[in-house]
Amino acid sequence: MNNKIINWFKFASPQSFYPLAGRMIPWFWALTAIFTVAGLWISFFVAPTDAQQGEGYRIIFIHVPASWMSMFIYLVLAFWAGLGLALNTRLSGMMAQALAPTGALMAFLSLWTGAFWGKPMWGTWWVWDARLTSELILFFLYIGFIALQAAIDDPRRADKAGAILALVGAVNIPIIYFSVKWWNTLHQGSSVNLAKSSMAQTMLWGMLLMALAFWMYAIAVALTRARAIILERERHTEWIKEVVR
Amino acid sequence: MLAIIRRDLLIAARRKSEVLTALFFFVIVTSLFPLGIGPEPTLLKKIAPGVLWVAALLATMLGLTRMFAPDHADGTLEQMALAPTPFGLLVAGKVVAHWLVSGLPLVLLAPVLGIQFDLDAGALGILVVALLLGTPLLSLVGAIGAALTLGVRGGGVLLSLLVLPLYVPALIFGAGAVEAHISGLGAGGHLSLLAALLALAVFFAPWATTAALRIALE
Amino acid sequence: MQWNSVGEFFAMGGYGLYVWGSFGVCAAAMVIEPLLVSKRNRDILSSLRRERLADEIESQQS
Amino acid sequence: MLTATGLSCIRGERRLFSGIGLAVAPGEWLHLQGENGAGKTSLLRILVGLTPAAEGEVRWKGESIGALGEEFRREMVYLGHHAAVKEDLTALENLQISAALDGSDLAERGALAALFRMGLKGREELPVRVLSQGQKRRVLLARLLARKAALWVLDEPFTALDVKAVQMLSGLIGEHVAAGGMAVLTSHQSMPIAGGRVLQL
Repeated sequence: MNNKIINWFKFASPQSFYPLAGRMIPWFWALTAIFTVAGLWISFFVAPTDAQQGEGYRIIFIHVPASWMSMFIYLVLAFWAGLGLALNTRLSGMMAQALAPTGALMAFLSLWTGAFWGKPMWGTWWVWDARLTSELILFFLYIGFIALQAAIDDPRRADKAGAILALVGAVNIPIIYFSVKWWNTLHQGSSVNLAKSSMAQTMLWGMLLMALAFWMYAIAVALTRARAIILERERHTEWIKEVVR
Repeated sequence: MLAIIRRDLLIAARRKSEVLTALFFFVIVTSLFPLGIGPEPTLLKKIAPGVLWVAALLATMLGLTRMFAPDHADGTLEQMALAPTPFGLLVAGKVVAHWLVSGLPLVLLAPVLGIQFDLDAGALGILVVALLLGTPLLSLVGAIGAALTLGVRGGGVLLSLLVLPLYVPALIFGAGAVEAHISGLGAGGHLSLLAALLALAVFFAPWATTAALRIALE
Repeated sequence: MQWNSVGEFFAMGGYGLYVWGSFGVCAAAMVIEPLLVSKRNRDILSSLRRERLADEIESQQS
Repeated sequence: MLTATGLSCIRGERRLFSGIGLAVAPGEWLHLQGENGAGKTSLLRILVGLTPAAEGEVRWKGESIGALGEEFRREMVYLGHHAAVKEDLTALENLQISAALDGSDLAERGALAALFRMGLKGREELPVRVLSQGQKRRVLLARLLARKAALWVLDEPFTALDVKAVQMLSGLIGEHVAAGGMAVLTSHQSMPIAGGRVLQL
């Protein structure tokens, strides 16, 4: 048992994580490529034309995975942040920092594809739909996190402050989502239920494969960024000098 | 805790201009809307809750930057962190003082401004209750942001970026309560949700604020 | 297979702008982000190498 | 008894110091010396528990100060670089309020006595804003008299003080140490107070 804990802490040190991440990254890129090809194949060639939305619905194959990932990444980020506060490990803060831009990108893609889907379906680029609005606020939360970390010079302080913000945000996301949903139903807005149109089995497969592709992509990018952050922050330590050798 | 409330109120009383600025901001912003939109009473009545709430939200934001910054600058905050009294209590006291200085006046002033928008007595009553529940929530959540941005480059702008998204639920339920009353749906649901959020914030916000302040003092 | 020609595929049943607008931006973002990240990685690595080189030169001179 | 072992401090990417150990027993005081930027203030802030040490531990009467929390803070006074007074309040209000924040009730009589001893007679009703730097410093130092604490941690206590005030303050520290108190302070001056030891950073 004791041995196990030591092992965990060993991998939680930037020094041993750096080469480990380096070995894992190509695999995640390979998985990303495989899932992307399979997902795109299903999205464009296997999935049939939708009865109501024609070919326009195919945006779902990236819109939904992007939305899922944007929320999932925030949860992972908050998890790392909480771990960093509780155990005071250096790696946690670096991971949280590495995930944030990718999460923000996912939120942005979700908004962008949502707008491009909304225009032909609802006739307008933007509706104050509960999901889109919450996604927008999630995007703001990401931006706030990145801005706060960028504004603090001392990396350890930046990590801790960011961690508190991430945790506060994680508590708030469900509250924000339900309040926006409540507000939306009250206003009888154009809450078009997207998922309701009888989802074919193939569509579900396509979405799942694309979600896996996004997932692998996010891991690969976040690990690469984490490696860069490790190098930047630990540049004065001895082991880094060995790495460059 | 009472001591810190008394202290902050005393300081606010010696610096009346800061308190009054936020209040006048509230008055002016709400008065600008009819000028920008037109004097159509039904339209004004419809937008009144939203306008009053957004203005109240921005007015509390004005005071947030000065919640901890002066104490941080003159070193009294670090004395508080080292006092034998639990730091969390002192922080909670500061939040209460902030609300008394910048939240409560808004609550008292709101009905007067509501009349500008042709709200009836019932709606004004709901507005006051909603603000009474909502403004402490704004102070509590805002305190977290104020603590996180303490001594940070460009703290003021950053503060609004961090805090405003977190204000969304308060805005929705607060303005929604008045709207629901006007449209005859009853404001009970909104108000009780607002109260639930307030209870949650009372529980968690001082903790998060204290943790953030300790980081800022390191 | 529901596409009879390449043109039909790109037209997306009249939704071409929206479908390709979404997929295109998504693909562009997912190409640019890794490029930016690996540039960041290369930058810090080359700066570290330079630092090392400077150290070596210094130690040779002394 | 304040002890510290193996303290190190990292600021940004720079390691200020490492492996610092110290011990202060009742009736002793410690004079921290070092160049500008050597980390004197950082060490004091670690000792009082404001900054967590990167490595090492600080103990008070054998227990870690983190675990003791308020119990430790009750027996300790820290006066830092800052004036730590509110400009808009009077000297008397400042002293009484800081006592109230510490959870003790300071009667007007005691507060006035402390201010008078600090040479602030006739200034107690003025807002601190109009006082000079040295006088502000004295308002802060009056806390040492107003609050009974076993350990005094003072960061550059003599800055902005005139010759008379420096003498009075070193006399005060001497009395405190002679009565079995402890003190840790940084200063660029050397002081003839009994029971002192020097730690060079």
